[in-house]
Amino acid sequence: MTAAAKPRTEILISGFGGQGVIRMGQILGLAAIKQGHRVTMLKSHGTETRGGYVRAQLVISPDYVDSPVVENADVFVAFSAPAYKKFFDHCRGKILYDPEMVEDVRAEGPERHVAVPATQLAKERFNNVLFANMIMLGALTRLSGLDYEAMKKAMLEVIPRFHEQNLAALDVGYTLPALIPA
Amino acid sequence: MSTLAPAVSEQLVAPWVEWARRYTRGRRLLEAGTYALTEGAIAAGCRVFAGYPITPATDIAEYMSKRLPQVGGYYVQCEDELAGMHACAGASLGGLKAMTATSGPGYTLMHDAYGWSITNEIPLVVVDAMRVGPISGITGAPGQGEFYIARYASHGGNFETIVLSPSSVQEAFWLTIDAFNLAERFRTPVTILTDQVISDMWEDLFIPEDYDALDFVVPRKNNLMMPFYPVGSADLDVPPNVIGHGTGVCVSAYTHTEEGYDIEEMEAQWAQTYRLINKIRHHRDQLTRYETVGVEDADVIAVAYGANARTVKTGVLEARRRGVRAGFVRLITLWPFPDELFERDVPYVVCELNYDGQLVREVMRSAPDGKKVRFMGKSAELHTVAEVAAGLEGVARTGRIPELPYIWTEVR
Amino acid sequence: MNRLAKKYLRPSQIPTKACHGCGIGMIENWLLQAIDEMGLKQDDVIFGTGIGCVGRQTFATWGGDNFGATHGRALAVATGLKLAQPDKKYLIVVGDGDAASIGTSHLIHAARRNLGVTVICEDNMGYESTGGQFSPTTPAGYVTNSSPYGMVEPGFDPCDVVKAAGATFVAETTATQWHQTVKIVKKALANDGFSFVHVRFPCNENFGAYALGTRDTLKNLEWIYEHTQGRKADGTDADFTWETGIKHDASNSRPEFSRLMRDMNARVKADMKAKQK
Amino acid sequence: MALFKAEKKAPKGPAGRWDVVIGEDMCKACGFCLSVCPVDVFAYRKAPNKIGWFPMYTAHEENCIGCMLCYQICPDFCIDVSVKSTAVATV
Repeated sequence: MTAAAKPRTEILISGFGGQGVIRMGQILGLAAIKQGHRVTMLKSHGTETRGGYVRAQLVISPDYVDSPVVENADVFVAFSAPAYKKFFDHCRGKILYDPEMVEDVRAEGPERHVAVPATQLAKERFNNVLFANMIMLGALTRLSGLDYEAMKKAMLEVIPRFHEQNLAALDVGYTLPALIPA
Repeated sequence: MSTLAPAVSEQLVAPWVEWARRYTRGRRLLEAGTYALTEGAIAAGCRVFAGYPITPATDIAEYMSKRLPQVGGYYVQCEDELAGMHACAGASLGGLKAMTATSGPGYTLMHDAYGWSITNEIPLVVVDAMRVGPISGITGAPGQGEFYIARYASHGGNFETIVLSPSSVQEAFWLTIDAFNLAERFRTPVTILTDQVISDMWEDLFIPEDYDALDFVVPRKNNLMMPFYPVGSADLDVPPNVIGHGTGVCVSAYTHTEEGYDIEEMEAQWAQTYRLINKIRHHRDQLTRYETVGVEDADVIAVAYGANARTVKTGVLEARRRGVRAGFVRLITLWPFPDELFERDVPYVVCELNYDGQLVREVMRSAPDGKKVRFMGKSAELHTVAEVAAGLEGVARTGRIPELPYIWTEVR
Repeated sequence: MNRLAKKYLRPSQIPTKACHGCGIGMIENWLLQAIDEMGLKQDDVIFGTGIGCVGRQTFATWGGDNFGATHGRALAVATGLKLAQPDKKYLIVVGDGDAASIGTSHLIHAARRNLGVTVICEDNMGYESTGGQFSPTTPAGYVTNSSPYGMVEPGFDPCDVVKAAGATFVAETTATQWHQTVKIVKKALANDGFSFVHVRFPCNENFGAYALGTRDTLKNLEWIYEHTQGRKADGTDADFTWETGIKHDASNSRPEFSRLMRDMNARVKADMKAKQK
Repeated sequence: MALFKAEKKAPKGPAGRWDVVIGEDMCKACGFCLSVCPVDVFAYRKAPNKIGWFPMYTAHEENCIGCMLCYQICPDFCIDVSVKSTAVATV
C-alpha cells in the first residue's frame, strides 16, 4: 500500500430494515472485488432487525482504503424519507431515490436527483416489493457506468434463491428508459 | 481524495507482510471481520471454540459452529463466559488449540480464567470485540475502553500480557494466525483487541487456498515429561504440558513449584513471577508490530489503533495536503507497549474512542516529553477525517487542539 | 502408607495439608479402592479439583494428571478437556462451595450435557478453609461464623438439582459409609455420562467447633453417623436425617457429551464427502 | 447405637494372623483407628512425630482380627493391614 493519491468512490445506501440495503451493498462490493478493486462496507442499523434504519457505506478504490467512512458520497441511494433527510448532507454527488418512499425532495441540486420508481416497478412487474433493491441496483449500475456483467455474476453468488426474478429485476433497473442517455 | 506532493515513507512491521507476499493463491471475498477472525483461527489450527454469544462477537461463534465440525473441531456454547474461557483452557491443556470471542461485558467475566491460563502457561486466543461502554453501552457502536483491562486482564498482578489489535478485515485474518503463533510460542493467552467496526465491517478479504500448506503456522507441540517448566529459565521452547498422557501434570491456581505443586514460599513466588513477566519482557523484539507513515520528518504525530486508525490515517494525509508535516503511528501490538515508537521529541496527538483517555497515558509515559502529548477522545463513533486534520493542524500551528464538538482533550 | 496410596498417590504430597480428623482423606482412600477394584491405572484417570478445603487437600495427591481450577470452575475446565481427551476417566473432586454455590451453573450444565465425568462433591457443610462460614448445604439453624444466630436461609440438596438437570447417576453417602461409598463410586465411574456423588464429611476445626461445639474428632464423626442413621447413640431421633444411597441411576441411558460431538463431526464430514462426489 | 466402641472385646477367631503397619510419620492422631477398632490393637506414642502429632502405633498386633475398619477410616492413608506372610504359609 502507498500513501499516494488514490481515487476513491463513496457510495451510501440507506433505507428501512428489510429492504435489502445490505444485500445491495454486498453485491456491489463483490462485483468491485471481482474486478480487482479494494472495497470496504460499513453497515449500521438501529437495534431492531426490521423497521429501523439501515445504512451501508461503501468505499471502492483501486488501492487499500484508509478511512472506511463515507463523508462525501459520490452516490447516495435513499430508500426511505428518514434516510434521505438524515444523510442528505453526506452526499456531494448523485442521489437515487425511490419516489414512493421519498416524497419531499429538497429544492437544491435538482440535477443531482434521480428518481427510480423501484418499489412501484417491483409491485407492477413482480408483485413483490422485495425486488425493489435489485431494480435500484440495476439503475445504479447504469448510472455509474459499472460493469453490468460483473454485477450479474456477483448477484448470483450472493443471493441464494430466485435467481431468474432477481436477474429480471436487475434488468428492469438497468434498462430504465429515463436513465439511458438520449 | 488527497494529492501528496512528496512521497511519504510508509512502514508496516508485521510478519504477515511476508506471509501475504508468499501466499497469493486463494480466494478474494467480501466478508466481515468476524469471518476473517474465524477463518484465521481455523487456518492457525484452532479446533475448539467455547464461548457465549455477545454482540458484536456473536458472528464469530456462529461461523465457528459451522466451520469447526467441518475440520473435526468442537464448538461449545457455554453457560457463561467464565465457563467459555475455562473450557478453552481445558481443551488447550488437553492438546487442542482453542479460542474464545467476546465483547466487553463478557471479557470482564473472563479474568478468572485469564489469570489461570497465564499462571499455568496455557496457550489460547481471546477475541474481544470492543463496544462503547460503560457496561452494556451500545451494542452496535465501537469503543476502545478495554486497552488497560486487556493489559491487566486478571487480578493479583505479576504477569505480562500480549495484546494485538487489527485495523482491517484482511489484517484480522493474518493477525489471528499470528496470535495463535505467539500463544504457542510464549505459552500464554493472547488477546485480540478488536472493535465493533472491524468485526462488523465487510471488506475485501484474501484467503489462501490451502491452510495445511501455511508453513508459518506454529504447530502444537506437547511436553510429555515433568517438570512443568524449568525453573528460572526463560526457555520459551518448552512446549505446553498436556494432560492425558500420564505424565503427572499438575495445573494449579496457586503459586506453584516447577512441578506444578502449590506452595507458599516466597522463593517459588519470585521464580514464577520472574518467568511469567520476563518471558514476555525479554522478547519484545519478537512481539512488536506496528505501522508508521512519515514519522521521520513529522512535526506532529497522530497515534491510533484499531478501526479508528483508518480515519486517523486519512486525516494525517489530509493534514499533509494542507501543508502540515504530520506523521502517523498505528499500534498493532498494544501490549507489551512499544515504547520505542515514541522516541522522537515532537507533539503526539492520541486519537482513541473513549473520553477517559487510556492509550494517551501510555504515550505520555513513553514520549520524551509527556507534556507535549495531546488527547483527542471521541465516544461511540470514529473520528472524522476533518476532525483529525483540524486537530493536527491546530497542534502544529498553535500547539493546541481547537475546540471541536464531541472531542474531549482533557486528560487528568 | 497404605497399599493403594503407594500405588496411586504421590509420596511427596502425603501427608496432605488436611487438618487432623478431616474426612477428605478418608473419602479419597475410598475413591482409590473404587479405582483399584475397577482395574484402572494411574494414566486412566484425570483428577480435577477446585479451591477450598477439598481442592487444596486433594490437589496433586493423585499420581496421574491433575488440575486445580479456580473456584467453582473445575467442571468448566473438564468440559474442554473431555473434548480433547475423551477416553479418560475424570474424577472431579470438589467441595460444597465449588459444586453447590460458586460453580452451580457449571454443575447444572455439565449434567444437562451429560458430560462424561464423575463429580465427587465432598461436603463439609460450610466454607471451612476461609474460617467456617455457612454454605448452601449448611443445615438450617446451625451456627457458623457467618450465621452467628443460626443459619436462617434454607439450604438445597445438590442431588436434586443435578437430577433435575439431567445427570445420569446421582447418589449420596456420608463419611461413615465406606463400603457403600466404594460401591457407589464404582457405579458412578462405570457410567459413561455425568455422575454425581454427594459425600458429607466432618470438619473439626470450624463446622465442628462452631456448629457442634467441639473439636473432638470422634464426636464430630459420631455426629455424622447419627444423622446418617437418623438416631442418636442414646436411641432418640436425630434432628434430621440425610437420605443416603443411590438416588437416580440411569447409567449409560443417553449419549455422553463428547460422544455426541464426535458423532456430529463424523456426520458433517460424511455429508461433505457426499456433496463433493 | 454408636459408631465407636468404648469397650474393647477380647479377640476371637482368626486373631494373630495380621500385619498392622502404621506410617507413624504421616499420622495426625485423629484417634479414629483406635476408636473404631473392636479389639485392642492401637495406642498413642508418648513422643511426637516429625509433623508434631503424638502418633498412633500398633501396640497389640496379636489382637488384630483383620476387620479392616482402621484401614477404611484412616484419613491420612497411614494404616495398612495385611495377612502375615507366616500365617499365609500355615493356611
